[in-house]
Amino acid sequence: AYAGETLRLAVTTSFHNSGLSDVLLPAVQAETGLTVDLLVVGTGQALRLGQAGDVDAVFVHSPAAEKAFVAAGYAPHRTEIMDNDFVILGPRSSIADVAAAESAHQAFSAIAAAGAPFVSRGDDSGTHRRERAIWSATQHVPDGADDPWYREVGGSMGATLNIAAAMGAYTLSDRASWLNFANKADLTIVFEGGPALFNQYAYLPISQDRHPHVNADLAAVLEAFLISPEGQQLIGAYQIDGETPFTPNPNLAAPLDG
Amino acid sequence: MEDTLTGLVSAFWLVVTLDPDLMDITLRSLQVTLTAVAIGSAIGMPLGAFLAIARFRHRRATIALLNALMGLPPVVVGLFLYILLSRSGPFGVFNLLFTPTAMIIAQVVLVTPLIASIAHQAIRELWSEYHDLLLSLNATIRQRAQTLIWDGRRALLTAALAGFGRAIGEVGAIMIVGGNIDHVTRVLTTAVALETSKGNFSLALGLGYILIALAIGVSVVSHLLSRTERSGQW
Amino acid sequence: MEDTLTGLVSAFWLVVTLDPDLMDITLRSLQVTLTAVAIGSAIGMPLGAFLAIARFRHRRATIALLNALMGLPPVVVGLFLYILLSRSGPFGVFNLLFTPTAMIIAQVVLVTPLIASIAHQAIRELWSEYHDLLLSLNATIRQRAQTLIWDGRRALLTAALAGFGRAIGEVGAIMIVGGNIDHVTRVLTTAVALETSKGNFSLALGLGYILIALAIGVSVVSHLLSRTERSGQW
Amino acid sequence: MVSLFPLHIKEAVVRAGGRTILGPISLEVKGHRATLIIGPNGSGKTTLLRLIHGLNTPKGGGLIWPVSLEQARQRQAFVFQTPILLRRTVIGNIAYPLELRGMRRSTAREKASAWAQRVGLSAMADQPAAVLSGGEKQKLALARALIAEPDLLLLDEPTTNLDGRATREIEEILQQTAAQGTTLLMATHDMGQAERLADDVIFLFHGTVHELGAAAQFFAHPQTAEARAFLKGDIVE
Amino acid sequence: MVSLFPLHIKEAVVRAGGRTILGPISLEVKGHRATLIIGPNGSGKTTLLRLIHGLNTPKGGGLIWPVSLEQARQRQAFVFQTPILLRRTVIGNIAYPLELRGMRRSTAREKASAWAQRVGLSAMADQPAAVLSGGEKQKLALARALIAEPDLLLLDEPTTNLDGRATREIEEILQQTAAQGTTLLMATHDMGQAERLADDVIFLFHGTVHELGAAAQFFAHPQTAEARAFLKGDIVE
Ligand SMILES: Nc1ncnc2c1ncn2[C@@H]1O[C@H](COP(=O)(O)OP(=O)(O)OP(=O)(O)O)[C@@H](O)[C@H]1O
Ligand SMILES: Nc1ncnc2c1ncn2[C@@H]1O[C@H](COP(=O)(O)OP(=O)(O)OP(=O)(O)O)[C@@H](O)[C@H]1O
Ligand SMILES: [Mg+2]
Ligand SMILES: [Mg+2]
Repeated sequence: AYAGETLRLAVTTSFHNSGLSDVLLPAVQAETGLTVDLLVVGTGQALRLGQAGDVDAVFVHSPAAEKAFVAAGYAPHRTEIMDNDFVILGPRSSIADVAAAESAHQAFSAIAAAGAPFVSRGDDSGTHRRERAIWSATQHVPDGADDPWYREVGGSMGATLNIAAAMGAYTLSDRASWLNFANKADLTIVFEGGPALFNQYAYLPISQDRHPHVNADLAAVLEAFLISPEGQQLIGAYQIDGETPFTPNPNLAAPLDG
Repeated sequence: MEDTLTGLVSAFWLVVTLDPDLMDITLRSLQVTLTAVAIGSAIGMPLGAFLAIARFRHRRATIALLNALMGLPPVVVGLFLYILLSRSGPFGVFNLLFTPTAMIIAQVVLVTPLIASIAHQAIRELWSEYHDLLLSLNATIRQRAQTLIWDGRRALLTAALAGFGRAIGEVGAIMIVGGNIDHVTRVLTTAVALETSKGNFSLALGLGYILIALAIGVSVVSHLLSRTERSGQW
Repeated sequence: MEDTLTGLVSAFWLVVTLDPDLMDITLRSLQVTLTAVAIGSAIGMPLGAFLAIARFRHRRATIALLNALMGLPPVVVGLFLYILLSRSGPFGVFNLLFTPTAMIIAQVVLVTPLIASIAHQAIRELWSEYHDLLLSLNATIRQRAQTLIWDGRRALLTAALAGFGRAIGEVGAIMIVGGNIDHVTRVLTTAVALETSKGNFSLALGLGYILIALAIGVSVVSHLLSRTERSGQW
Repeated sequence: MVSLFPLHIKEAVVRAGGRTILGPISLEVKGHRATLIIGPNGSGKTTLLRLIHGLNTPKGGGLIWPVSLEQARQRQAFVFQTPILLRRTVIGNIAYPLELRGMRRSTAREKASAWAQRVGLSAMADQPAAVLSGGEKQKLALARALIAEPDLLLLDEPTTNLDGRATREIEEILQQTAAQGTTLLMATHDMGQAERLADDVIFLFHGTVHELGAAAQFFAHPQTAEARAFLKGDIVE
Repeated sequence: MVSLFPLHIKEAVVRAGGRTILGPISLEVKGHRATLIIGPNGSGKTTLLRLIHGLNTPKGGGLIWPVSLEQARQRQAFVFQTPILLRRTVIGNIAYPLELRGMRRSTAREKASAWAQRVGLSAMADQPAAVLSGGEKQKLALARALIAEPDLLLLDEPTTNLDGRATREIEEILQQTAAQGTTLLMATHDMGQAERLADDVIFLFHGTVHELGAAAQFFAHPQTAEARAFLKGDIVE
């Protein structure tokens, strides 16, 4: 139907590194004929691209920033498409005693207590904001200046993982990026689960009132596909070596059951 | 460490199997870079010649500035162009953002000062040799520049190759204005960056090797061309 | 568009308030780059001179290769060094990864071929002028190189500045081997890249302006220095 | 076409390296004559020729041409003391001035071959100029100057590397050129040559005109002690 | 120290630009004498001097020195037809050969000033060599060659730009140098100079030795028609 038409979508590196896009986009193409040009950038940059109207939609995972974005009128609405979870990664030969931890912030406290090296994205991305949120729940919120073990690397998810792998350091990553990451070296998941690590992905079409030239129809087409049963089904079925990192949005699935 | 070898292997296979994606990004790399270098030379060499020939106030300052511009940070150039080309920017209407054209513009900005600086330095030498003669023969500024560029072409080869080298390996600027969109603006360097961030080192290195091979190929060819007509001089 | 101006403002404030973080990364940028350029010149200029003087088999091939190496893609260099320096790599024991030293190494790799190529081209000219005399006086290869580098120092300034330009604006390699770690390996270019990915375009541009100002400063100073002792020649 | 002459030089001074290397000089250069400039090394012969040609700008005083300055520039040619060769073939070098004037390349190269012939360079017409022998380079420089058919030809010791015969032949060419109305202004250290070619003589000494006049007169009875000494090849203090 | 002489040149041939520009040449150069090389432009004088100095490598045949090759190289100096100047001051140029031999800079410069004095360049000792006049450049080149106190001094038309007096003075210096045992091998187009300086003469013609012998003999009774014609400044075919 939309053969030959292209839509520009800005996504975060963590989403792209997960590899899901390599499954979804061909499906979109097959289903609707629509070609999606992906721009893989930091969360902040993705939202800026949206603000400027350089993309037709953004796909990010930073609820607070997204709501502000909608409030500012850059997007008519935000649609929660799916979620996955963050995991705390660390060296196998565990330096800090995180095994005992019951919650993410306990795990972080253990790392801080051990003064074990921790690599932070430090780039204001969804992942980074989440990490800071968890730290704020601990007694001591670290800061690269006074805590030598706390390293703010200011890079993409992939760059951060590469650094953590090379330093044998702890870090926070979304599960999908981790599963899809090839250079795992000595790293492994040292803590997972719990509400604190819930990671919500949302889709925001750019407002046509603000930017008449943006392709709202195509954006709507893509949105429709993402929330459609087959879209949701694809997301839920996506596997990386045996694991299914993403959970479709249950609120969307619900009516289908009823 | 074995990545460095598996990289060679994957490079080898990509090449022998004429992997379509590889061909696509390789050709785009060449097309973007060669265009940028051509434009950069067309601007930079006459500019360098002019700066060697002409005497005007603040000439030395201009040259110092030109040399400084060799240090233009790609990321900043990319960001600046992004703002200009963005839909909400002054040139938004042309819809150039995230196109190869935008990447060419970025590279032209980056290579022109480099080419001009090296050209200026090379031509200054030749000019000190030709100066009295060209003045005596009343050559116009334009004729002087033409003569110096033509007779100094072997030295200018280095300038062009330096420009090519800078452009072919550049990633910071074209990543921002090109967006590294698959099948649209993805080139070898951005692909390498992407694979690196995925931790696929062997593929990243493989693409890197191909990139380097490309650079070597271009350099060797240009040398052979310039050699076929080299004079009895050193 | 207003980012470009607010960028100027933020740059202004960062500078006048002597923002400690800014000072930190600016000094690191200078330290890393100047060290790399110094080493690169110490290797590249004699190498360039040698390639101009010596006659050996495959000499032209060597020069073509050297010129090609100007196109070494920073990302690939960074990745390669990452593999060599990482714990599991051959040089892991030295623990150099994510240190300024690693960044210096990366930049040396990047600037040396550029400096050597430009130096070679400049010195080749001078060599064709001095050739008969130096042979007649039985100057050793070493003495020839010294004489050519010394008498050609003004032309070599361009080579050094080109190297500086390439290094000061480079981000691809140092991002990988340095890791852009706050307070440890963050420099101006990596900071710009970070702010860009954060979407803080005005701050990114502000830092960029400071970077450019830095490059201009260095270029102007070197020109003034070389001018204070310039001969009666052109 | 209005004549370039007489050229008046008024109180011209050339300074370089922090000292006065020529002048103050005042003299009149007449047209259609051969004026020879002689004087010890460093006396300012080259500087005077360059001054007239416009390559050195006077610090004080100046030149007065009967025509516009660029007119004057257009109608001169200069043979430098050390030939300046373009990195081209012999023909490429000789044809260059014509190409600058927009002459079609083929025509220019034809004329150039004719001149190469005339100065005896045909044998090496397509060699790169860089490989010529010393004398051959001087011949090339002369051909390149003559091909432009200037009204004023300035020559700075143009035959120093030529053998006896070549010198004689070039002198003949110069005399023919003069006969066709070209004014010659030539520096030389070869007094024989000066006597053979000169109508007038300018004797430069320490950067100033020490004596000048008709050649016959000058060589027969030099007025100043310095000129006498110089002609005898004696110490000139 | 073993003498450099006699030097034997056997069937030496120099080719360039696809043709033979010198030779085959066979001759013996005797020590402690002044041998003058004369011949028309392009006859091969410069090439022969460069061949002996080792700047041109023979295609066939070669040179036989009584000493090792690098010995021979060490003990020669060359004055080029067009002076090659280092981009340094006059003193810096003259002192350079001594510095290459590891002499202390200050000592080298003292000796250099002495030589600048001797050839009459003291006035411009600290000027960049580039600004010297034509004759001054030749004087500089001579001083730079003589300062190394070579056993064999090769001179390629070294006085062409010198005035009469300077020529005479340089010739005196050369004669003194010869008297101190330095062997001179010099190309010139100035037959008067040749007669004044020569013990032996080599007459080159079309790249081969056409006639050679004792100077007095040669100038009094040249054997070949070409030599006679050349001395008369006649057409040599
Ligand atoms: N740019 C300069 N700076 C300093 N001194 C200079 C410069 N140019 C020329 N001179 C000096 O001016 C004097 C005159 O130079 P000029 O070349 O006119 O002499 P000349 O008469 O041509 O000598 P020659 O017969 O050797 O060619 C020389 O002593 C020279 O050293
Ligand atoms: N590299 C070269 N390639 C081609 N021809 C050359 C080369 N070098 C010299 N020749 C030719 O060889 C011939 C001899 O040159 P050479 O310089 O020895 O002559 P010469 O006797 O010194 O003449 P002059 O008296 O003019 O200095 C000249 O005709 C010159 O054109
Ligand atoms: Mg002169
Ligand atoms: Mg010669």
